[in-house]
Amino acid sequence: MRLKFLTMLMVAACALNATAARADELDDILKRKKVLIAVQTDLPPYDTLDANNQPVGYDIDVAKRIASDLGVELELVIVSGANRIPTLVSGKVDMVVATLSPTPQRAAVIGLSSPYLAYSQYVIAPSAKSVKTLDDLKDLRVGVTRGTLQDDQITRRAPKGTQIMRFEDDSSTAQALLSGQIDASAWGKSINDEIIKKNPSSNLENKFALNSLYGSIGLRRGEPDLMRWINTWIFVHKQDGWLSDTHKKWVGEDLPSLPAF
Amino acid sequence: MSYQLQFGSVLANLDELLDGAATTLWMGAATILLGSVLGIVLAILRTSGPALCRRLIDGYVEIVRNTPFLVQLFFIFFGLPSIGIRLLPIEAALLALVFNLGGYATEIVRAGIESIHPGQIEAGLSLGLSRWRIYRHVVIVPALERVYPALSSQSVLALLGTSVVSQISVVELTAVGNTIQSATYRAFEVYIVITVLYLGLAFASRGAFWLIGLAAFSRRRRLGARA
Amino acid sequence: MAVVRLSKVSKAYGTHQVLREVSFELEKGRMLALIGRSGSGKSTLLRCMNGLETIEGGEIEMAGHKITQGSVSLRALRQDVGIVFQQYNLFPHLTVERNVTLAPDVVKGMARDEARALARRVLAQVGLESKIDAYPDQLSGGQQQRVAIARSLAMAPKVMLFDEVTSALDPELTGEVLKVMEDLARGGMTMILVTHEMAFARRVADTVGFMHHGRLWEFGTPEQVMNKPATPELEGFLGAVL
Amino acid sequence: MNSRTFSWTDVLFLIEAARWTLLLSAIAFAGGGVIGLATALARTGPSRLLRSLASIYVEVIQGIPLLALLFLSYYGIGILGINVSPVLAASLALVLNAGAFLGEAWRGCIEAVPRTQWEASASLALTRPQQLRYVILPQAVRLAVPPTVGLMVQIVKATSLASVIGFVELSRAGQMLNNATFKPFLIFAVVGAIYFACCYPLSKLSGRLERSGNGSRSPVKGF
Repeated sequence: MRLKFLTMLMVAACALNATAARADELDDILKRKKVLIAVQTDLPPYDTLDANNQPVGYDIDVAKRIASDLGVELELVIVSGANRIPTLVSGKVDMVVATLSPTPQRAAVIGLSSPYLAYSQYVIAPSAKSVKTLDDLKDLRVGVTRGTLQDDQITRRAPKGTQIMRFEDDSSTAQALLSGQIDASAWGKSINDEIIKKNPSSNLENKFALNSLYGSIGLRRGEPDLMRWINTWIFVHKQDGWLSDTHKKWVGEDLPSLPAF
Repeated sequence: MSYQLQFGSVLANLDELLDGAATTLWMGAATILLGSVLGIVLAILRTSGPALCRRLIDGYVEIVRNTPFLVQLFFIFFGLPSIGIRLLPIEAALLALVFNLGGYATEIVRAGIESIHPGQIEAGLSLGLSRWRIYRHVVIVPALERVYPALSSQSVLALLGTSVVSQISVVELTAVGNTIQSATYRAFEVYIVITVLYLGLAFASRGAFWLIGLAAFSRRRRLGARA
Repeated sequence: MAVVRLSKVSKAYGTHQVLREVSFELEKGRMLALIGRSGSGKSTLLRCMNGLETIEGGEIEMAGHKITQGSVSLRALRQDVGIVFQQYNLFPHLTVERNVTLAPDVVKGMARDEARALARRVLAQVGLESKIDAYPDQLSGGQQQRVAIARSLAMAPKVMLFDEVTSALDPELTGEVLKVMEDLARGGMTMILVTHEMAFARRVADTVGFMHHGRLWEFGTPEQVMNKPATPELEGFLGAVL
Repeated sequence: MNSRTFSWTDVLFLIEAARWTLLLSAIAFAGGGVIGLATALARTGPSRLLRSLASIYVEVIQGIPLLALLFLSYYGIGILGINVSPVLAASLALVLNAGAFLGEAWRGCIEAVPRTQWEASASLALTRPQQLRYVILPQAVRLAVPPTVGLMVQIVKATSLASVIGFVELSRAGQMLNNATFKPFLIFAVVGAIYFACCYPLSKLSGRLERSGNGSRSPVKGF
């Protein structure tokens, strides 16, 4: 009993694996033979849990391929939409692969790679609600995940009178939508499709496209070597079709064409 | 990576933070008021109600005491709609908070009632007072006086516990902090400010409870001494 | 040779002066009984003598250890000066043996066997050898007080202080405790006791001190003090208690 | 991706996650116990400085919601340049929280040992550490058992908040499953039942110890 207890404490102690200020993160990753990548598990089909409750999806495949191309071990760190960036900034992971859309505000805080993902965000709401344009959101309860692009878009573009309700992670927002606690939300179309498919009884449907979005891989600022490596990696796998194949495998359609920064 | 603390962007949103603190405060006050009343009523039923009633109250208290508030909150907000009970976030939050504090308050007040010596009731009966009046003056009021410190420290915990309802989109202090954090990415600074505000609320409410206790019970003692 | 020496010992609680310049000396092997009304300062004086209370003026010397205002090294003093309390204050979680051997063990580092032999010896001295494995709450008040005396004896003190040690006992149990104390006095122990047992003080003590308003009002042999009180205060006190 | 239902595998997944809940509880209790003991000793000790520091610690921690403490710890340590996992951040916050509550409860237990026990042991020439070790603490421990077991229940429940910083314990696992299966009523009922199964025996034990008179009156604190 005592031994077991000590083991537990040691596990906790090992978690405090202080990494001192680094000169170059790419070297660090290669040296420690491990890359820490933050992913979400609550945005199917990009990221979710399989029947054995292991993280799977487009983002997870991307993370795995990055690790194998680096020739290092992969450690996935599960984050929520709201804490993706703080988790990265506070040094808990090397990068974030979690449908992170590039914005000027974000680019001021973290480094963003060229897009590795593109999708359209659609407003999702029950069929019974007539929602055709942004103006129809007036007086509706629209749920968003705090700090996500969804939050940004709805907050900036929805008409006055829209009741915006902010949740801490996408799973809470989705739960709220399915419980009827909110009238509408917005995610990538294939995410909406997934929610609709799993919950036929909720009578939800895609309403209208809110915007076209891209996804970037997020790094900490000031890591030029790692950024160059990631952009090279995206370029190579755009060319060889791996990204598109993987996208098709999870989302069921080809990856739209991706511009480079 | 060197990090410089920058409070400017956080303090620029001080108005919103104070609004959030106001919501936290009124939610806490409502919870404490309703939760205490619920606790007192259930404690009376628990000590002198019918057997079935006692059993139900025991079950309620055990559920509150042995499951986390977060799970109770999620169950009420996300779970209850599946059986047709749909509450607004603020309603679900208050229900969960009162449900939780009520359970603890029941237990605290019950312990207070049971600590009153039965001889007190007999003494009252011998004076020819009615049963309920005796119960009120000889049992309930002294019991409340006795458990007042425990009840007030539980209430302060309830006030702090309101932070958890940010998880179901109620816009109180923590939620405002989370929103500012997601806009400024100044997580550490935001939570330092939030923490200071909560500390202020906690100390202020402790002070308030102390003053209320002084006013309510010292006056009673003086009257009692005169009678 | 005086083994206890007090000179001008003073103490106050706030503005209330509890001890006013108390001075006396006591030879080795003597028994001093302090008498007086409650609140006259006799218990406080006794507690000052092993550092449980601080003094604000004067000096106390006990078995060669000096106590002055603000003195701190009490451990050496306490090894030579034992005290027995009104409420026994045994350690309820320890057996009688452990109560007795705790201090010899942890303070003096005595070996286990030696400590057990010591426990037997001092318990025999108070007539409780058979209770060596009992816990305090299994004993009567008188027995507990005798264990407390044995506990104090185990440190081989040069002076023992007794603070109203029979006041908490039923009358039928005081006798057994007083007898133990009488035996100790015969054995040559220097003792100072605060007591209300006037008959015992008169019969066994060789010195009596009368405390009044924080002053050592009268001091002398029992005959002098108790038979021929020099002051109306002592006369009044004796008239009230005898 | 096929549509998923809630199955026995998922119950197992929750139970698996509950092991993290228990591990986190154990860490919080062990760490909190060390800090709590130090706090209780400092608050009952002779040093005015330590007494003040310890009471400031208790007052401050008891005035901060655990949720805010978790966020501070999670984002705070990371910024200091140390790479913290959620388990470490959660452990730190929970240890600090548990330390304050345990320290406060244990201070009460130490103070409940009669003053005369200090005097009796002092007059036998024991040093302060000796007094604590042989006389005071053994008696305080008996008084401390029921409230300590009661606080263990609070600690187990408090670990649920570690879910908000992304630590996958029981509550977080419930949310994750919910997102994959969308059965909130059932899942939160099962999650609640697992917590109940962990906590109820402890609550009962605490109550029984208290009634058997083997201890002081314990506060029912918790949230």
